[in-house]
Amino acid sequence: MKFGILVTEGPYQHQASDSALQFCRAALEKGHEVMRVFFYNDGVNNSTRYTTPPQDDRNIVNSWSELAEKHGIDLVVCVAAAQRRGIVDEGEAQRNGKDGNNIAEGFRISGLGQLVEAGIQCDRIVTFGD
Amino acid sequence: MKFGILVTEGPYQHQASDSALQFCRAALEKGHEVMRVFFYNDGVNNSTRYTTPPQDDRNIVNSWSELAEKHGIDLVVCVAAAQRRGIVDEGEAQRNGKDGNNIAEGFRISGLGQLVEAGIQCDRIVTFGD
Amino acid sequence: MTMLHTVNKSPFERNALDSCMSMANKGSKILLIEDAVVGAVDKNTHAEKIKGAMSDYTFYVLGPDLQARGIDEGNVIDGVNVVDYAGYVDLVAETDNVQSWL
Amino acid sequence: MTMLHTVNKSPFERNALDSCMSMANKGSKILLIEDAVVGAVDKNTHAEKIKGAMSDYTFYVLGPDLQARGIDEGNVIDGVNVVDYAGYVDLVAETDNVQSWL
Amino acid sequence: MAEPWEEDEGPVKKFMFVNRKAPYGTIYALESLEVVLISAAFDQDVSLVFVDDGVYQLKKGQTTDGIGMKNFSPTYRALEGYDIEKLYVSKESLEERGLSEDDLLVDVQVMSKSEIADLMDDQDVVLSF
Amino acid sequence: MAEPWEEDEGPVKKFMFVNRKAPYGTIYALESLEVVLISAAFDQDVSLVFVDDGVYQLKKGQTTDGIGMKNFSPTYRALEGYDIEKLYVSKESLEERGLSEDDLLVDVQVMSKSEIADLMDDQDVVLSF
Repeated sequence: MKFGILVTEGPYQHQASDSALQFCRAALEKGHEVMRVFFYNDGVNNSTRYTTPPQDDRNIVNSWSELAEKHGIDLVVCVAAAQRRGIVDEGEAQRNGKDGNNIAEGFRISGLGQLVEAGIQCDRIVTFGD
Repeated sequence: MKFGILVTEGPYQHQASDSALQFCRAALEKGHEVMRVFFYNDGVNNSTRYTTPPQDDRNIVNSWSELAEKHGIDLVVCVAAAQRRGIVDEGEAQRNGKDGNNIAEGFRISGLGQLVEAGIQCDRIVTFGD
Repeated sequence: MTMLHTVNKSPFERNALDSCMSMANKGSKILLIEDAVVGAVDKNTHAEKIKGAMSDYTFYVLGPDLQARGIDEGNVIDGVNVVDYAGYVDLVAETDNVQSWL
Repeated sequence: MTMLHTVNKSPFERNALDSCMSMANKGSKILLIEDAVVGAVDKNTHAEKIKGAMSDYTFYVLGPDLQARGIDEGNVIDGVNVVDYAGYVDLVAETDNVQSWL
Repeated sequence: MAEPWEEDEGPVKKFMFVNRKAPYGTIYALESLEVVLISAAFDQDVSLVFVDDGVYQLKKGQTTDGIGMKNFSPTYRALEGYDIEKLYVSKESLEERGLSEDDLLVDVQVMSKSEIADLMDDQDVVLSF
Repeated sequence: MAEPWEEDEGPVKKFMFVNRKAPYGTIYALESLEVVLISAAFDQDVSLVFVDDGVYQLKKGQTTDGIGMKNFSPTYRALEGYDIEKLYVSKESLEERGLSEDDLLVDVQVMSKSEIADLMDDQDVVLSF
């Protein structure tokens, strides 16, 4: 079965990202496909490579990057939500006059259409939030 | 009277930052002092200069920077919370091997002791959060 | 000592107002801000809770937050005082301490 | 069609479970995850709500979230099914749609 | 000929947006609306449900100057222009808040939660903000 | 001689931390604890209150392997070493959840909400997470 995942909260503050990661891992283990994880609202904060969690804690951003690479998952960060929260890639930095970017490996910034498209193409959309 | 302010949520997702800003402005207008605003939990996300809100919307990060400059308010971002969420200044970037930093004008990263110190030195601590 | 308690969550959504009222001493001031202002409307199913507690507490509600949610001051429970941000600051200054029920 | 409804908030703190149960059709499955698992404990003051709705819904609770909060499976309401993340995936796959009550 | 949304298969799916939060206290109402507008561009069969404090999103007379935020409520009036006309509001949620249909800034269908439940069961995608 | 916290003026203030949320679903419990530990280093008069779902922060037997998060509950046992010994738990909150003092992993004072209210009224700084 083809899953789409929607994450609407940032890492650490709420369990949403952790639950979403565990759900994805379990789905993949069962042979399902995770087509796309869409990061919306504060969920866009899952995609910054500037995080440095304590050494004895999980690294949520890296977990997403690794999962995506291993299983070919499309990690999409909503551009409008990202602009409000300060998540930028190279192109966004250039367009908005920022002197750097902070997006992590495996994430891409795109429009809300990618969420609707996931809704159309996937068998299920599962939301994790506050 | 000397106020200390604690903000525990990021900008935009919750009204906390907006309420805190309005409260600070009203307090300053009445002749009170705002000694320090301490950003904790997701509140640290108030301090990234990478945000680009829509042109017809308020710019919360800039509002903090301007208020701080005008009234000499100490804007302190908790280092441990910032590390979890990807807020870095030059020093933090160097220490944690990041290739850039995203902290906005007028904010500084420091320890939780700054919150306790504000509690000791201020007449009131007012918290804004979720 | 007199305390100011602020509540920022709708009583329809969360237990913050209930929790506040179960731990605020008589004579305390309770200010409703942000989404909590919907609790200050008369004729809603939570209004009795506030009306019944008016002998114990003085209630305030933040006007700008009422207006944002399209709530007319005329629909606020009688005896609940509407204040602006300046009034909010005064409440913090004139009480001895403030607790935010988040 | 059979729906899966997930609730992730404690019934002591928020109205999410109430709201879910007021809009979930009979025959729906309801899965408690994250902080909502505290609602699955027998002997708590919200337990009757779930017990009374067992003829309408099948209830599930996420084991890893119970364990994290130190809740022994033996204290879960009789008839509420404990599942792991794999079971969560199965519930999503075997129902026709899923709604998260956030 | 069947309307697209009456087909079992095909590119048109039934999307329902469930709005349960008051506006301004959190951004969910605004960012939910942004998804709704995009979904219209995809010609999907879109429904909006307003329950619990979500009914305040449609309240007339929102004035946000005092909180320094943008009043986005006029956008609900623009939905019709995007062919989004299925707006459902919970009767119980209105009543609990002392509100009636006259308090709302757009035309909606007021229905009971059990009617909303039937609609929800009939969707392909339910998104809740 | 008066104890430092009995003075009206001076560097020692009464700090109360009010913990109302279950652990792990949100980070508030953990990050509240981090402030508590720092406040100890400042030799303040620190009290911790656990009410509502906050009582679950002290529940015995927390096992977090299954959710991939760190179990931070042992830190509550370390508080004594930092001279933080004023841990108050709401009797009502325990009872509503079917819990008793035996379910908690540290020694606490169980008291009624009205007793906690009196303590709260007597603080200089109340921080709620």
